Amino acid sequence: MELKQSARPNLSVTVAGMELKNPVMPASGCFGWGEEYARFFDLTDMGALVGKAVTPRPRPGNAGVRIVETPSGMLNAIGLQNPGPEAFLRDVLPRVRELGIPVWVNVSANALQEYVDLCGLLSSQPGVSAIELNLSCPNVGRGHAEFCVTPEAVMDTVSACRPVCRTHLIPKLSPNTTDITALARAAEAAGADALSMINTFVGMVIDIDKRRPVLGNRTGGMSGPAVRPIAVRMVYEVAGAVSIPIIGIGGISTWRDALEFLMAGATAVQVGTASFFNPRAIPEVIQGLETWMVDHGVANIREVIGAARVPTGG
Amino acid sequence: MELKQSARPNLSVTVAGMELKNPVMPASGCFGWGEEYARFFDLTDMGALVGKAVTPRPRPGNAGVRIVETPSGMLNAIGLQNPGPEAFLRDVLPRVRELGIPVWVNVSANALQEYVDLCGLLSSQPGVSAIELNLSCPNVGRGHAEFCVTPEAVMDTVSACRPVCRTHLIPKLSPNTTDITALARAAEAAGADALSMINTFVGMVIDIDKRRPVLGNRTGGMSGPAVRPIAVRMVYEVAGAVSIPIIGIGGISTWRDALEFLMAGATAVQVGTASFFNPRAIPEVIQGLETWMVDHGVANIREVIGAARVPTGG
Amino acid sequence: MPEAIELLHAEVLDHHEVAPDHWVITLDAPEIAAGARPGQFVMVRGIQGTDPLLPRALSIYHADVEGGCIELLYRVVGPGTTRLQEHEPGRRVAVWGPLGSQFRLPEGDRVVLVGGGVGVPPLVFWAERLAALSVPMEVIALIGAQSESSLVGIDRLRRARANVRIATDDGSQGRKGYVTDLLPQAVQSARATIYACGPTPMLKAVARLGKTLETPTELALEAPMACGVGACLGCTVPRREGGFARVCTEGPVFDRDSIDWETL
Amino acid sequence: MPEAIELLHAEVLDHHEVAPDHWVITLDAPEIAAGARPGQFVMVRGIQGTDPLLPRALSIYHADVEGGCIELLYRVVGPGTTRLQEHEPGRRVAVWGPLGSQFRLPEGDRVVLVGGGVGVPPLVFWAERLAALSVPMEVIALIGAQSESSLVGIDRLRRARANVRIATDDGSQGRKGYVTDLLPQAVQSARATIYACGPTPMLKAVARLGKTLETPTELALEAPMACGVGACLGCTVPRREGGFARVCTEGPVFDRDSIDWETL
Ligand SMILES: Cc1cc2nc3c(=O)[nH]c(=O)nc-3n(C[C@H](O)[C@H](O)[C@H](O)COP(=O)(O)OP(=O)(O)OC[C@H]3O[C@@H](n4cnc5c(N)ncnc54)[C@H](O)[C@@H]3O)c2cc1C
Ligand SMILES: Cc1cc2nc3c(=O)[nH]c(=O)nc-3n(C[C@H](O)[C@H](O)[C@H](O)COP(=O)(O)OP(=O)(O)OC[C@H]3O[C@@H](n4cnc5c(N)ncnc54)[C@H](O)[C@@H]3O)c2cc1C
Ligand SMILES: Cc1cc2nc3c(=O)[nH]c(=O)nc-3n(C[C@H](O)[C@H](O)[C@H](O)COP(=O)(O)O)c2cc1C
Ligand SMILES: Cc1cc2nc3c(=O)[nH]c(=O)nc-3n(C[C@H](O)[C@H](O)[C@H](O)COP(=O)(O)O)c2cc1C
Ligand code: FES
Ligand code: FES
Repeated sequence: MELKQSARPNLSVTVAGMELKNPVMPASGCFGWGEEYARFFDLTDMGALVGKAVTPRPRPGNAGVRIVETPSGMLNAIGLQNPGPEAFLRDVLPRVRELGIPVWVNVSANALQEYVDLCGLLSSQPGVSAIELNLSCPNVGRGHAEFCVTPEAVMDTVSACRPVCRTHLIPKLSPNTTDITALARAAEAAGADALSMINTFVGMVIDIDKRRPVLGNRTGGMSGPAVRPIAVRMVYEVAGAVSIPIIGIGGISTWRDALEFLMAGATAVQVGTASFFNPRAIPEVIQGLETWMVDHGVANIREVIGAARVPTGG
Repeated sequence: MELKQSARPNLSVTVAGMELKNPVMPASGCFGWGEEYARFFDLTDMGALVGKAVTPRPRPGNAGVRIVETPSGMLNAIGLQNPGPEAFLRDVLPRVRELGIPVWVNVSANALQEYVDLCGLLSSQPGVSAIELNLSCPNVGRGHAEFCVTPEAVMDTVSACRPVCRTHLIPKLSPNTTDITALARAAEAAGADALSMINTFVGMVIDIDKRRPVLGNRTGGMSGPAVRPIAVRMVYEVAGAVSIPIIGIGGISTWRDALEFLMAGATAVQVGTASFFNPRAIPEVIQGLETWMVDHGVANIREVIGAARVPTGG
Repeated sequence: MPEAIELLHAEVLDHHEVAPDHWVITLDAPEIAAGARPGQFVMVRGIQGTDPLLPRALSIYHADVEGGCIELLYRVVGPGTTRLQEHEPGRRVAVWGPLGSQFRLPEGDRVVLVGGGVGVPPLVFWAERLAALSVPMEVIALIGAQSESSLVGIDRLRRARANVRIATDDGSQGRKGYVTDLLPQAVQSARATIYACGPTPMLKAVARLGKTLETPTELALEAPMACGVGACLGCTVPRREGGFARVCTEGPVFDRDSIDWETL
Repeated sequence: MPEAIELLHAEVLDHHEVAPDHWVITLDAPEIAAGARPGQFVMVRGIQGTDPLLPRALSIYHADVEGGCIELLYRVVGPGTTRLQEHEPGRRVAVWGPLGSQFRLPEGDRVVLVGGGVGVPPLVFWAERLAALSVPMEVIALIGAQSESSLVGIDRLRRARANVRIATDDGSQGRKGYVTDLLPQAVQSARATIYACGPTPMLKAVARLGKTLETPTELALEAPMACGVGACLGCTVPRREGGFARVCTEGPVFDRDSIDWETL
């Protein structure tokens, strides 16, 4: 294992024309708008900032227990607590723009028109580099139905948002589906610039003493290392089905995990739950990738994207 | 916490007319045909014996790496290694019949007619108490397609097997689907006596040094504690959608886990991966349930089935 | 720039059992010790493995600024605390803090501490810091436990010159019954301030009594936490004015009137 | 009735580092010690938590029948061995065994042991048992390691009167190169039997040489394992006659000719 040269390796990637200085960013809802983690590291070290979901109106979030730990994972039923678009534009955006790294805004809604309106409003704001369209939110009522777990629904929503979206449009897919490649192809056909995948799995923990579900909302979204192998498989499958870039998400907590997603075909990755149990997870992933590249003589991170993909039939 | 009485609690349950002395049995493929675990405990303590899959013809199984550990779980790509129906009937069935507990035979195939033929053959053998129809096997080729992840396919397969099946017919559902209640309803409508759920999630681990998937088969089935919250949620949902009994499966390793599934609405449970990391997992689950019942004055285990179910809208 | 939080892989300097299943762990954490205020907590986690996954919140029991170490007192109740207990001296744990709000100085000259179970640690730290103040203060500590064997921190409270009164569920020490039964008398005829920490039902009772007795009351709450730093929004409790407050950030110490106790 | 396997929560009696990252753990396990045969292994797992989930296979390094304990020698390479290493004396681990096949007695009067890396432990146990036989036997042990610092078990081999020859990758001790380079000379002009354990590439080379030298050869294989007892079918290797053999049950010790080395 000879070091090719000791020059700093190039970690930059391009996601749908957007240049990121490295492929690592936080996952929506797992990093606030960065203010808490600014106390642990320099936010400008990240490839981009992805904030928590903005919904058409302010949402107080769910009552009762909102999180519960599971084996190597957790369930959350936060209920998209957020102050709404006005407060976001007034209090948050001006501050995070100042960071000088791309800012992605995650948009969640309950109805098609709401997605369209919100997308139109937020995508035209200077400082918003991309709209991440949260097509999956199991925690906002309507029984267990999710907004977009069928290709038709994904197609409709992305098609409707595309014309009004003045910036990059990145649908975020739900894994609670039979064939994730069908959702991905629908999103691509509807004009998506990239895909974020995956969101959380719907899960439940029962309190055997109280004889009822632990979470106030009964079910919650499962995230964390436990789900990583399913997420890697989905990224691997989708990388073979579409040609737009993929942002890999699900259980990434170390640089090794990030490499798995990149080698499966992701162009960038998001770190979610890991920030909760290691507030420095994101900078450690970035640093770890860089060290690995130096140790393995990899000059450009783009070399490893899709490196583990075996030709079909192989 | 007063003990109601010190009489031994009643752990027996009825699954589709079949009386089980307790609701705990091994999951298919995780217990051989019991011979290995007979060295750790008395097999007749179990509610039933569920053996590994029988396929239309002998199968050698997959080449290359077959298992890999994941956070709180594992992937397997065994490839349904089994000696085929003739060897099963000759070498295995006569021995396991002697145990005197119900014997369930798990049946896997690649084509509808194969299911029908095998089901007809095996279900008419004395000593076979139930056919567990494995409608999900991600590890036997044909890319990543699974046999029965749509309600239509489940309906077709169960409908075709029902007339030829001379004993209880228990389809085992795949979790790799958008709406598990739709699969469950299809199976019920087609005449299933009960439902086993769930089988494994399709997952992948990438070896970052070799830059390729660890498993010879690339993908494998994820099982173990990691998947439990998703399995509990699915059982909870299906218990509200069908009226046939459910056998809960997925990450059960302690009596607490088993109680979660029972309270979610399962009538019985299967212990899979846990036997690998604790060979006495099954007897410990049974003993733990009994102790819990004594401690909580629960005379009959049937009292707790569905106990955590909250009326919809609540 | 917001204040930095220290994230350390801190060495375990000492770890011993102080009562059945109750342990005191001492961590080498100078920066945390220096900033620690009574009522605040840290998040602690073993470094290896992903089960248990999440860090656990533990109140600061003692901060030795000069020695550069902090003490935490915890009860082994589940996987997180079981895992922590396995860390023998010489090993390291991930720890970050100090986190959350602190007890505010009392207005009058009498302080009534009300602690139940493992709610005692932050009150001990508070009593020690109050004793170190130049202003003379009467400190009454009402301590509740299931039974004598799970009483912890009593010696330290006494050393901090607190007047300790005990209630146990089984009457094995002190008064048999709830610690809140001792409250009215302790508050009586004085400009007292109540500081409470313990199980939620106890806190509800204290908040109610504090209101009845018209006594300023601060309560340190618990909630399931993922991040401990304000990011996950998992630890919320309902606010009286509507919406939710994060126990890890706006709390754990809340003023009696800021919480909607009925909905909690 | 098949033979029973002991499943114990065994106390760690001793645990010490014998070389950088190489540890010897002694477990109180009388039933396992009594039944243990060279080549066999046990499955070991921490009792708490589900990550790491699966038990790890470790060869029996020494079985003290009278003392009722077994020793395992392992290298810390990943999560399972890291977790094991955390178990200080007095703690317990889940352990079951003895498992798998054993080395069979040699036919001639010379025994050549070939061990690489952490393949040495079962060979040490075998050398000790061979030394205890009434039949005099010439035992040559060819031991390979990356460098001097990761050589383990050498003293024990010498104590068992083995003639130890060493090869290291970096030449820091013994011959520089592969341990298999030493094999032809050791086998030369004698009715020898080869017993090998180590990394798969080494075993392949030994199997090939054994064939060339027309020498009976037994090889202890490794494979990723879930159950260790034959149930999961996860640990299979291709058989020469077709199909697969389970390393945990038909192995870990296999005859040279039973394995399809090309496909492996
Ligand atoms: C701000 C704060 C300060 C704390 N300070 C201390 C302290 O100084 N000493 C101490 O022993 N404990 C303290 N706790 C509680 C401690 O965090 C929990 O006991 C611990 O998380 C339990 O983890 P576990 O995995 O061992 O048990 P778990 O399996 O997580 O829980 C075991 C039992 O405790 C209950 N439980 C778990 N977490 C909490 C929680 N956060 N609040 C209330 N009940 C819970 C569970 O419902 C269950 O019944 C504090 C909690 C908070 C939020
Ligand atoms: C029958 C048998 C006997 C063994 N005896 C010993 C022994 O006496 N001493 C000892 O130190 N080790 C022994 N091993 C190997 C030991 O089981 C592995 O080192 C251990 O499982 C690694 O676990 P881990 O979680 O620490 O590392 P992992 O993260 O699981 O593995 C770390 C590295 O080791 C490789 N690896 C993991 N498991 C195996 C395996 N079973 N075979 C080959 N490579 C593997 C991985 O690919 C990875 O590169 C034996 C294995 C078998 C099957
Ligand atoms: C507490 C919490 C809140 C989340 N909120 C959002 C959200 O607002 N919008 C969204 O698209 N995803 C949300 N997610 C999902 C994450 O962005 C991510 O897709 C998922 O957690 C999987 O990644 P991880 O395993 O790294 O956490 C949330 C996840 C958690 C744990
Ligand atoms: C090694 C292995 C082999 C399996 N083989 C089968 C099988 O042959 N037929 C089947 O229906 N399910 C099979 N399964 C799935 C299990 O029966 C079970 O549904 C799944 O593992 C989830 O349960 P668990 O988490 O308790 O293991 C297998 C699982 C494992 C881990
Ligand atoms: S614990 Fe995450 S916001 Fe409070
Ligand atoms: S490890 Fe399970 S069969 Fe060998």
